[in-house]
Amino acid sequence: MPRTGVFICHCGSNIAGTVDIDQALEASRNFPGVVHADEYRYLCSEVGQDIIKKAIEEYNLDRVVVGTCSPRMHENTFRKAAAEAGLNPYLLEVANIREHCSWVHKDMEVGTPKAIALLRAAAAKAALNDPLEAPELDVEKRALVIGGGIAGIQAALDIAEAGYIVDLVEKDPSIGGRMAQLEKTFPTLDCSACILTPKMVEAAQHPNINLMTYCEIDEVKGFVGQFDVTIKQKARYVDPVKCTGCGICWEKCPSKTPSEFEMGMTKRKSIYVPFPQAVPMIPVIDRERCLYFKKGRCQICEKECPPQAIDYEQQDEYIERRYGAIVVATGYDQLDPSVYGEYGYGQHPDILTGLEFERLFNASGPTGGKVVRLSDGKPPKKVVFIQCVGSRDKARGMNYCSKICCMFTAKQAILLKEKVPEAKSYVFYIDVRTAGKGYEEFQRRAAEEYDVAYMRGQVGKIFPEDDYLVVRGVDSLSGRNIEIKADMVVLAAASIARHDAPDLGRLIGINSDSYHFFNEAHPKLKPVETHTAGIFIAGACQAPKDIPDSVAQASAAAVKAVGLLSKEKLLGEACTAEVDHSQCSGCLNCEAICPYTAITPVELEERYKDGTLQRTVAEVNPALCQGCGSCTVTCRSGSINLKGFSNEQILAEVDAICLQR
Amino acid sequence: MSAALNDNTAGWEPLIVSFCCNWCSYAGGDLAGTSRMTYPANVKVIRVPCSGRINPMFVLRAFQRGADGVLVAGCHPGDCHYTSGNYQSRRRLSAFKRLVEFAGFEPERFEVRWISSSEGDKFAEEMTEMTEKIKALGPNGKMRDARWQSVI
Amino acid sequence: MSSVNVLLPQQATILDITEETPDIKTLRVVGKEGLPFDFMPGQCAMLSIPPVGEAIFSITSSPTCRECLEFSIKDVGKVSSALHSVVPGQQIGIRGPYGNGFPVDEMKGKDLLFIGGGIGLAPLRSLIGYCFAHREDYGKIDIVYGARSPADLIRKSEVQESWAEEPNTDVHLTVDAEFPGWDKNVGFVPTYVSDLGFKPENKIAITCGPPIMIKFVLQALEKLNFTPDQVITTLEMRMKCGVGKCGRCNLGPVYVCKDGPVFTLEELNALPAEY
Amino acid sequence: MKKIIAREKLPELWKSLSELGPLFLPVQEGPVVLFQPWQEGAETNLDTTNTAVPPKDLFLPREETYMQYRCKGKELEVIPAEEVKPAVLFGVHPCDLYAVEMLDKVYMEQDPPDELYKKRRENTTIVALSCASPDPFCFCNDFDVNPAEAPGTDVMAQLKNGSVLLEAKTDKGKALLEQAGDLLEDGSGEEFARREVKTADFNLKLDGLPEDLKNRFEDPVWDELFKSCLGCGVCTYVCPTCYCFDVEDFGHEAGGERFRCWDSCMYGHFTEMAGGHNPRPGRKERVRQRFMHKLRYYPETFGQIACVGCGRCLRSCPVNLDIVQAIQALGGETVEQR
Amino acid sequence: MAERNLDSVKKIREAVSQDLLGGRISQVLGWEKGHYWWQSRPLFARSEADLEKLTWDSFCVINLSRYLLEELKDHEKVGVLVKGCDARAFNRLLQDNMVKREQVILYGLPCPGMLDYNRLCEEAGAVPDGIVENNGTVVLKTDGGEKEVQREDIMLDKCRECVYPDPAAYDQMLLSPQGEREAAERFKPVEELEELPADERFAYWEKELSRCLRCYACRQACPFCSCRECFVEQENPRWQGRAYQPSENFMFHLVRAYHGTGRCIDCGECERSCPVDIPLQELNRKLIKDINELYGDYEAGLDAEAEPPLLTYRPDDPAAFSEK
Repeated sequence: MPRTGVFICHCGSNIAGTVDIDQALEASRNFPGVVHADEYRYLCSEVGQDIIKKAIEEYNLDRVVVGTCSPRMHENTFRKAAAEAGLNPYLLEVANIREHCSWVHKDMEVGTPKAIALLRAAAAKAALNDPLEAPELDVEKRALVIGGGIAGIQAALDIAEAGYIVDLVEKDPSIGGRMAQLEKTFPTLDCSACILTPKMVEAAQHPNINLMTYCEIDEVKGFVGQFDVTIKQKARYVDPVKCTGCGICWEKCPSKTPSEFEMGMTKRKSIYVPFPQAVPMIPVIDRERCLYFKKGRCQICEKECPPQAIDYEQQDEYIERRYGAIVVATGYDQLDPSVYGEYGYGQHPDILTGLEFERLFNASGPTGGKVVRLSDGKPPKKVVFIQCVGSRDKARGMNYCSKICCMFTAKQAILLKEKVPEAKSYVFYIDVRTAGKGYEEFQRRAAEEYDVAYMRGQVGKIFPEDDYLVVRGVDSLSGRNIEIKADMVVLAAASIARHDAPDLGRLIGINSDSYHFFNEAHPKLKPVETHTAGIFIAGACQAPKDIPDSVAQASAAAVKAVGLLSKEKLLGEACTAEVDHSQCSGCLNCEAICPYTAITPVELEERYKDGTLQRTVAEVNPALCQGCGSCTVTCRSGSINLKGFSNEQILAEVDAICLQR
Repeated sequence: MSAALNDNTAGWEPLIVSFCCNWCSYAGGDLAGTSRMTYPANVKVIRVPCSGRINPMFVLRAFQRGADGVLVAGCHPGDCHYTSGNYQSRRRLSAFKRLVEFAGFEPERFEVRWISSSEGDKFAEEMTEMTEKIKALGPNGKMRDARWQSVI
Repeated sequence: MSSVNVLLPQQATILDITEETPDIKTLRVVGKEGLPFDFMPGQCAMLSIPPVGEAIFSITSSPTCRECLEFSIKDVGKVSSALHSVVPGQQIGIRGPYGNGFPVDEMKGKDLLFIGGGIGLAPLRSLIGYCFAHREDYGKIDIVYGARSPADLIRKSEVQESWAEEPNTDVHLTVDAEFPGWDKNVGFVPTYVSDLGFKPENKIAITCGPPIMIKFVLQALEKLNFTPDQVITTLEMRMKCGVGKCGRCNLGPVYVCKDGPVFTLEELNALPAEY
Repeated sequence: MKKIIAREKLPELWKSLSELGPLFLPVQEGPVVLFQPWQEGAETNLDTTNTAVPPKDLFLPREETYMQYRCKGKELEVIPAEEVKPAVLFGVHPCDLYAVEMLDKVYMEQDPPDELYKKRRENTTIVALSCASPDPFCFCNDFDVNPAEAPGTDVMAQLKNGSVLLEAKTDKGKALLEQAGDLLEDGSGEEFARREVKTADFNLKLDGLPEDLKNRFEDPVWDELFKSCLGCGVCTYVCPTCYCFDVEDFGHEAGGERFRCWDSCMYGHFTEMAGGHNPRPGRKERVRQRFMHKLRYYPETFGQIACVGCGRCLRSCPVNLDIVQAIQALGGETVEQR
Repeated sequence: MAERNLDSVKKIREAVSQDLLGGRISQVLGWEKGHYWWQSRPLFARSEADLEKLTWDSFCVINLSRYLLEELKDHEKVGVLVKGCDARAFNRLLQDNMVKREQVILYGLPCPGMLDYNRLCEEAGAVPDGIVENNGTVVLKTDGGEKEVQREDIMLDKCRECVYPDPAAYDQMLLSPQGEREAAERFKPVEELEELPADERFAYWEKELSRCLRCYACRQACPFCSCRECFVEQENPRWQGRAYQPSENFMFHLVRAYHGTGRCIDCGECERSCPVDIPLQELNRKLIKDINELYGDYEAGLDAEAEPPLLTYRPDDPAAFSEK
């Protein structure tokens, strides 16, 4: 029988107001194994912790139950206290009589018996607690940043600056991400390339950063401190060592295909760099398009390449590396607005998305920086901007606000006015949201100084008529129907999660919200951590974000990663699964369902009759096991059990709870 | 005590055992508390790391010991802290739920819900709804082992 | 016979508890009024601790001790583990006595050689106490007792002090391996028995201990020319009723709970070796 | 005292008898016939040969709570179970009663007697029913069981054309018939038909088998016989002469109860000790134990083989490994020639 | 006597004796006759003399694959005669790593369906002296004469409802395949029970399970029950009490059935083995039916490579509860 001490916290009146502490104490004294029970006003205070520590010594306690707030709040506090008194911290159990009891029930008649039931269950469980040791894990002093946009670049630079090696993995041929596609940035109207390019170059040249472009994550195994990652280096067919980035190859290449970077509005070659400032300035051959790969002839690039860097024989390579921490900064996609039939996107060349319109301003863009209609090359006189295309649309799109559209629309309206002074902008909006330093001022300038007409309302239909686009909508303030004959329409399409985010999330073991944006561990207090220790998130892969927010979050993630890498050892999960080899039949169903590949078969030699017999059983690697316990349910004989949440313990809790009605 | 079983009206209060995963539903319960939402005290929560940890035998044990209803709560599909625990429990518990219904349990007696850590309101609602439903059904005698409370 | 259900335990109270070794405790138990029942050395009793259940244990105190019953219990199973957690004053259930006990009358006038290992001393101790109380009935007494380590020897002070001081008595202690501070014999019990070279004349050997020890002790005694009728041992089996009905503890037609647990080697040799 | 009653009036008789206590008789339960307490409208079946499970659980119940206890602090209060109530067992065939006599030897004659069993035995009035025709699994002829006569019964009964003839053999039996009062007509003029019931003829030579088995514990027969055994306990549970039981507690910190229930020597856990050692670790040892118990150990103690030829193990063993096969394998057909 | 199909038996003996006597295998698991013509027993044949006893008729119902759990410990390589269900049982054991494929030679026996002794007696009105099997019909011989009945009508329920009479795994097919049988209405009893109100369904099971003796024949005969220690016997934790309370009956039977989710090969050995005829298949089939409905058709044991449904998932799986 254990020697259990029960300690009940008043939490001021938070608990004591709804739970009769004396009654709960009295009841606790009668639980099996309880040899001491005490209470205190604030158990989590130093004095409160001392009460526990002293009692452990005085009463020779080997189990402690605290009736306090949620274990998610102070379990660690009390475990530490217990440890300081020489008790294994896992011999302490928390009964959550605040969040799950006193705060959700109004009076003592209800709260007290429930608190007693929860204490009884905790005492029953504690009686079966075993001392546990969290395994000590090594930390690989190397970080992986996935995504080479501004967030990824920033995170990589910060980690590198702190003195750790970073692999920055980008799936495109160049880093830069969405920001590289932008002309100017709000609210200061700096040239995007001007501020991004130096960062890209810095990243490329930083001795601690290993740039891995045209690479994809193939597999992630392991756990915090020791993630074993397989990275697929897609074949470039260009030797990066020999290549000088002279550009002759893509000049000479005869085959063309729509440019992804230019949103398909212009063409690129089959051997290409995505944009002129690309880092690294090393082209790739698009195998799907390349005439040589398709038809076996051409090879012009090979013939023309002065340093003979073309290598058609190159293969995809798989690089296996171990990392201590991972930062995920994979960015976002823009919604394809063609799902909204009323906007006619895709039906007419002058109906563009925000990102497409952005490219028209860029000197290297499809129009060489001239803002003209793609249909006839004439500058637009009337441009209608439509906000919230897909965002804040409960019925058909995303519930959320894409956050950046109000601002980039204002920016584009201003830029338009500067390029085409006679142009007039109309903005259909639901609400204009301009939270951010200088944002409100910027938007007002657009409305007031740049003559942008903001109209609260929605557009019901857009259709071409003669050589303009008829935009029909409703002004929801006046209720008037509006019809504008526009030269161009710009749709502020929602920012959405990357199409491959769910796959990536599963691959690296982090979870997502219902829109497939990666989840932070806590919306307020752990905004860059994920539920998987050692993996952090930054930028728009978590939620739509503007550049300053992305950069800030990237630095935050970097600090978290650096904090982790700076540790000599990490403490792993103590509540891991373990196999009773004598009972395990070796069916290995547990292996099949383990999400961490923590279970492997091992061979066992067993006495059988006069000799021995080889037998296969399952074995858990406690460093890999994260303690979910799913294996325990798949094991019909209960041969695999979860420490800290064992079958015995959970059944004891059920029994205890049901003993008292 | 066992008289309560036969007495549907006078003072009978259902006992509902809820198994909640640590990362989502239990945290949702914490949020319900922090937000001072109220729900009936009939529900008593047992914390487990993941809904994938819920062995159907735990549920049956609760019924044996006198629970009138059992509610398993876990992270929403796709949100599992352990990636796949709730996907696995969805399969297991779906099969199991149908089995206990086939054995004659009313469907309301055993439920599974997905409650995220930010859904304190949903936590309180589900607990209230479950309690109301069980109250309407009355005490559960199926599989209850009268011996558990015969000697107290 | 009384018309009371034989399976019904009577109430008993724990007087005190001695921690013998890390996994053995000795409980002193009294019935409602004094001893719950009379018994002979070698007999057993069913102890129950609710709601865990009951299990059978040999009585380690001598019947000449009228104060209480003593049980030396090794923590190996559910019931023994629960019994390890009782506190003084706690009530448990007891029923018995069960089994045949040692043939104390037939042993009269003989020299006695006790050979015990670990917890196996428990039943021997009852007999040893009895023999000392009837010292004139028995000849020379040799006690060979061993365990894995000094820390695993039970009733250490009693064995080393009171027993060793009894007239015409020699105590021979041994442990399996060298330990700091241990100045007695080092070696396994069977080897020690051979080394001590006991003569079988007018001697009865009584042995109890782990099965593997017994096996080799029997071989050693055979080599020392002890005949099977000169060797007595006690058996342990899983038992539920204690009265020869539940069907578990039989060796052929013989029930260990009722007809045993004490057998001469001669008797055992005639039975199927299912123990 | 002989009485007779028309079969169609039997439900009335049963209603009357059930006033004495629970009345157990063969009831059709879906596809099987079992001894069950009679209730109004029960589908009784007196024409069956043997029930799927013998009526031994009237005396040695499948589960019998014999004490409760309360715990408060350090105190323990033991509360013995209530007194056993009288019961009536109607329609038991002779072989099953022969088997009850064998249980009696263990539970009542052998010291100490088992009071629980004894009380149930004393409080039960037995109406035995002679067999009309055997089913193919019956082989009681091999055991000198007379299917028309039942030892120790309180009332002997026989099915006649459309009626049942009953004769009280003991005072208890008389009292039972008196309870029925006018429902029963005088049957003093009726005679029990003398029946020669011929069961399956395995021609088992059992004389000397127990003696022969004394030195055959290590016989190679055991190395083969057990192989098909699945290790289930069907044979022991349907056997009227098997009587092993387990004792288990059910309860919690505040109290609980202790009961005994059927157990089977065919289970690995049956003899496993707390430390894990098991004297009968495998199916071979367990199969040997069961058949040795029937054919050697029981006879050695009580003078007769513990089998009555009821045929239940022949019918119920999922793999058709039964006592006849065991006896044959051990040479029970040809003991003399061995 | 049941007239044996002498040609088939001869063929089988020839095939296995070649391997046995040639030393490829050291034992063959087959069937021999029991005491009665309507019974057979497992045969562990290791010699020519043993093979003489080998039989193949309409009463070779016992599933032999389960014996491999023990026999493979003693033999390097064993031959097994497998009907449709035995082969599925083998695959099931293979999936659980209970047997090694290379240790076994499977001799496939397409199964015509085994006959039911009780039905024979019912149809004949007495215990027949013997039968003669014709194509699709069986002649029952009794003292009173002969009666010809449809074979289908006197088959065991489990065989009548069998969909896969041909072995799904074999090294050597010894007889010509039966071909897939028409999908019998094996889920009909389940559906009928599903229609009942919950309380009636409970009453039904309470009554059926009340007969349970806890003899565990269902478990011991089952090819998916291969745990070294069943939850039923475990002392710590004590999942299952030994009392014959309704509560404990449900615990055992619901968990037994649940443990077969996606693993039960629907061989019906549990129900056949039950000495008190509890309709255990209805529980098993409920799970088979539901798994098929929820997660796609899956027949355990047909394909040892197929992923068992409870060992996998799809993110868009449906649930049997409302996922609001």
